[in-house]
Amino acid sequence: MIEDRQTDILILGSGGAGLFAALHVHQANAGLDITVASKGLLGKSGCTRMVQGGYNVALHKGDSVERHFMDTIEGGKWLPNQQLAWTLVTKAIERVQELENEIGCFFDRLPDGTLHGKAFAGQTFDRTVHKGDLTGIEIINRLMEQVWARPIKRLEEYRALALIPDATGKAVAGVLFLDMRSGQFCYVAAKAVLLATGGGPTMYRYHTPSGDKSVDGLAMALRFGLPLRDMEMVQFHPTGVLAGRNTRMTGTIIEEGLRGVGGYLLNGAKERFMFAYDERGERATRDIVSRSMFAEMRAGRTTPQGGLYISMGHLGPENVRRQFKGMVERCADCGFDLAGGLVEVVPTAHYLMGGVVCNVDTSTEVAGLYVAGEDAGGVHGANRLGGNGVANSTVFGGIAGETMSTDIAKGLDRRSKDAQALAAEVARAEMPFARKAGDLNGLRERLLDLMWEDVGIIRDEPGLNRALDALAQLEDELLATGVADSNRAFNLTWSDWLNLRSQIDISKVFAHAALKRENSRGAHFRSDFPDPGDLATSRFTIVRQRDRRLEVSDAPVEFTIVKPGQTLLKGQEAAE
Amino acid sequence: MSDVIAVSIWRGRGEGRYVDYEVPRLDSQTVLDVVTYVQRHLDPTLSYRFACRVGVCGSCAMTVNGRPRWTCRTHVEKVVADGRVEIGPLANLPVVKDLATDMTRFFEKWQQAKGAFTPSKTRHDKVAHIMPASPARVEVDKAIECINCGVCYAACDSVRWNPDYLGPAALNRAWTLVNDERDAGNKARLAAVAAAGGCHSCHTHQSCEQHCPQAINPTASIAGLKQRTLGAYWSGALT
Amino acid sequence: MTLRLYLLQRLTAALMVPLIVGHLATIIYATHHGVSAAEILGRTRGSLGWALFYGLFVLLAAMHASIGVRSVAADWTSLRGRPLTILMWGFGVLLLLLGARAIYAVVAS
Amino acid sequence: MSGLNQRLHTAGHRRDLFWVAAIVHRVSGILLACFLPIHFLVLGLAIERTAALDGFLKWTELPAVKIAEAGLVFLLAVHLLGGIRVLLIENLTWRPSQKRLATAAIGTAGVVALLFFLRAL
Ligand SMILES: Cc1cc2nc3c(=O)[nH]c(=O)nc-3n(C[C@H](O)[C@H](O)[C@H](O)COP(=O)(O)OP(=O)(O)OC[C@H]3O[C@@H](n4cnc5c(N)ncnc54)[C@H](O)[C@@H]3O)c2cc1C
Ligand code: HEM
Ligand code: SF4
Ligand code: F3S
Ligand code: FES
Repeated sequence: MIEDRQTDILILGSGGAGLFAALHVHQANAGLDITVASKGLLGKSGCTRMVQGGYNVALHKGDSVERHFMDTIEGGKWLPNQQLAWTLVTKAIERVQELENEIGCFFDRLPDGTLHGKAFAGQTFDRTVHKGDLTGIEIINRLMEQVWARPIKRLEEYRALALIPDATGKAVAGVLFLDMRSGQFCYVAAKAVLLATGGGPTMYRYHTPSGDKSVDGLAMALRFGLPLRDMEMVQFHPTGVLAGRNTRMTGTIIEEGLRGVGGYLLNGAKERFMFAYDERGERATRDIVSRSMFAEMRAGRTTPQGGLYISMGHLGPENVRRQFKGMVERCADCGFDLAGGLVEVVPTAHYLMGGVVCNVDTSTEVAGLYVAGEDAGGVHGANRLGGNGVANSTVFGGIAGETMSTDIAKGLDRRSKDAQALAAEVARAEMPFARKAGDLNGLRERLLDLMWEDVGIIRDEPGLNRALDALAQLEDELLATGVADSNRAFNLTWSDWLNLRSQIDISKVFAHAALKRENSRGAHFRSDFPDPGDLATSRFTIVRQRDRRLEVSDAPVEFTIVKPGQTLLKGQEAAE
Repeated sequence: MSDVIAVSIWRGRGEGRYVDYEVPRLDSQTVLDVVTYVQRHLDPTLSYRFACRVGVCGSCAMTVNGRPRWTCRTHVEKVVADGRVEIGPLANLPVVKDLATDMTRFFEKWQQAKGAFTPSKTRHDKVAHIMPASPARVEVDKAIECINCGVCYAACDSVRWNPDYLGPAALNRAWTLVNDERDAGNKARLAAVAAAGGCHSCHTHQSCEQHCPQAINPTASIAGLKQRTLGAYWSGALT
Repeated sequence: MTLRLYLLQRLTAALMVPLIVGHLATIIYATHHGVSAAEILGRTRGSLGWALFYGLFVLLAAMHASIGVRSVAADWTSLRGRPLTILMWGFGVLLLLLGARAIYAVVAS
Repeated sequence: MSGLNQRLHTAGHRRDLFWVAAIVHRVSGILLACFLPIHFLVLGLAIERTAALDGFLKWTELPAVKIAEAGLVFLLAVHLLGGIRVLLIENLTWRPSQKRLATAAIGTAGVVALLFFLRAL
């Protein structure tokens, strides 16, 4: 039995992108029926909440959108879609003002009462607006209150399973859900659907995103036939906590500021090693530090748990305790003394630059389907600047809201679903109940390790091929492994199975895209092709699924605003 | 020190019982890890909720040995007593299943306390100048980092005894807005928190501030509201 | 509890502080110095001052305690709405009457 | 409260000093509310009935009455101090020294009451 419902606008995900979209639809047309579905509780799941550093915006005196734009393009190694990036940096200004003036976020100020902008690596201006080092809590709590305050329907702990096409197969008719609390299926028909499930590279041994994210949105899009771009671009953060395999805390971030103020990275022999890789030492950019750490680990100079150390004691434990109170407490919860002792760290998978190919107005090649936030590709290119992530989800979430209501005003209407496709998707989700229960945890552990080793920070052709074989093997095993059908209500083990399925699907896409890119740019490093290649002829990868097969291709980056070697900054500005 | 922990976990909905499990003691193990271990290795149907696993989403709160806590940031060694831990759902909220509660009422009350910002400007205006050292802003900063975990709500006997009471978290949020000079809704907000079930239903048990994992002090925020509403009443702004 | 009841209860509480401290002090002083009950009654009899002192105390206590009883009953019993109000008023009036009678006995008889 | 979990999962907070202080305050208030009317009643009745003062005074010497009266004073002292504590928390700017304040209040109450008990008996 599948419960049938309908709505005008269906939003998948309640992060910055999803909630902003809901608010903007409501503002554009309060008469529309809006539904936000989320795998966790509204606003309490996903990564927008986890933002620590802050939000990039060119609002400060002396800064300019051109400068923000150039930082974004250069950070992205000339791969970003320039129209998307330009929209990001220009709209961010209005968005921050909206967050402050209408939503109620209360960002930190300078003593003169104006917004404080802090320094973030890889940027030529201190433009990151923040609330302490828990900026995400401030942003998402305020958004969530505004959504609760409006007649917006919430489907909490509703897991989207599949986008269901209409009879033509060219438009989306609705979404199949699992009501996790009851274990029942539910189909929601909608005029417009927004995909905002937040990507998230959770298939790596060490990863930062929240546990509810398992690239479901990307997997659904792939299955629907949508093109995914830049999927080889997985950002790693240098300092994830390494507290062993037995704790979910492993992989979560400890702050970059620690290296910024002069923290040391040490290898297993307690020696500093960063200067052997880069003259900036610990203060090099995220990708370089991560890569150097990984190389050091591969060389076997690790701590007992297989990682490295961060050491702050030389800065004075009292100082560290005062300046990084939250981090010191967090480490203490894993049993580490950050202020005076050594904390084991590893690079950790953080963010997906890649995602669904979309237009500046968030529309996709499928009628009725829109995409925003980390699920969307093209904004960041080969690397995301710290502080551009939440800007991306809020800017484009809002735009999606406006686009969807405009399109509905122009006549976008509900389409009737392809019932066969729906039935097939239900069968796909129920599959594990027909199999004998098995060792899901073993499968997950293998996936985490294989992605970490062969599709991680340093890649090469043999490794990627090895990974593809292993992924195919894992998929076969997963499909043969069941879940006991004793109680479907709030069944997290069933959820684990479904998560693994999405993760394996998208892991394959990573590996294919990484094989395709035979050069090294930003987050993607091929030891067999270490050079960045010619910038002027840059191409981006595209992976899509047709007839159950992955098609891998690439396309030239269009330099619509600025070409490699040029800048938008005026003479003096550029010289600074 | 024994190498297993005797774990008792609540199974069921409103009606239910504690079921015993044995979980190996492991390094760096949090209470959430213990619960995860049971689901992964001992009983795949165990239900619980978590998301961020680092103390920012407020999804994972449970009752651990009689006290509400965030479980992802609670090291088991800190709570294990005589080799045992008892893990139940949060109190004062209906149980969805096992360790997961339905937080709807909690958020409805947040709205009832007018816990959403009321704008006085638009996105086309400049961001307000606010002095970071101004007393009102200092008050806001003290109370703003709430993760809406519901721990205080579960610890408060006034909530338990008076289901209409809005509770510490909602009132704490209202207090931050009362001190927000950009907000235009404070007349209605003060009326809302002064109504039956509002701040005057707090009997200063202080369990909220004792248990808040973010070291927020809702007792102080509620006291602030009590003063502010009285002031408004004297001056005739509240009737 | 509503704002007005809260205000009244806290106000009466604050006003009672000096009265009760005075009352307690008298009792402690009396027992400490072996003052007999007869002497005390002798002093209070016919004294308008004492009549006012205890009168005020009884009035404040009646208001304060009746509101208190109401909030405890709201928390710890299943009473809601009107019955609570009746309980509050009933208790207040009872305390007032009995108090008045006691003062009359102590001061006037 | 249908729908709420019937079992009280959370009880640890009832061992906290602050919570105990609040409950002692509440219980002393209720006990006062129970005894004060009786106290008034007895006072009024006693003086009226015995007409002559002597009878009343003899009556107040009874140990049971003495203990009851002492108990009333004890409750009054405890509730007074607890009440002042609440008024301070509610009306002063919050200071972390409250914990000590609470302890001090309850402690003093105990000492005063004890003192009185000893004298009275
Ligand atoms: C620890 C950490 C720190 C970060 N710090 C910064 C920073 O300082 N600055 C910055 O700019 N960026 C930062 N980022 C990145 C930033 O958080 C993300 O880019 C951004 O929040 C993504 O927003 P989103 O709305 O796309 O997705 P999310 O906020 O992740 O939300 C995704 C939503 O989709 C839901 N969902 C997932 N799958 C399904 C499904 N199958 N069905 C229904 N719902 C589903 C989730 O439950 C969730 O509600 C950080 C990320 C992490 C993890
Ligand atoms: C100086 C004297 C007194 C002071 C300062 C005082 C103070 C207070 C305060 C502040 C409260 C509110 C507690 C709360 O809601 O958190 C209270 C409650 C109460 N008081 Fe008093 N009080 C005093 C005397 C009395 C007397 C004489 C009585 C009884 C006759 C009394 C009976 C009560 C009752 C029944 C409550 C309700 C308890 C509760 O709500 O928890 N009080 N008192
Ligand atoms: S005030 Fe503290 S305990 Fe209460 S919901 Fe907020 S963070 Fe949780
Ligand atoms: S525990 Fe409850 S009674 Fe008041 S001080 Fe906190 S809200
Ligand atoms: S899982 Fe997010 S607070 Fe514990």
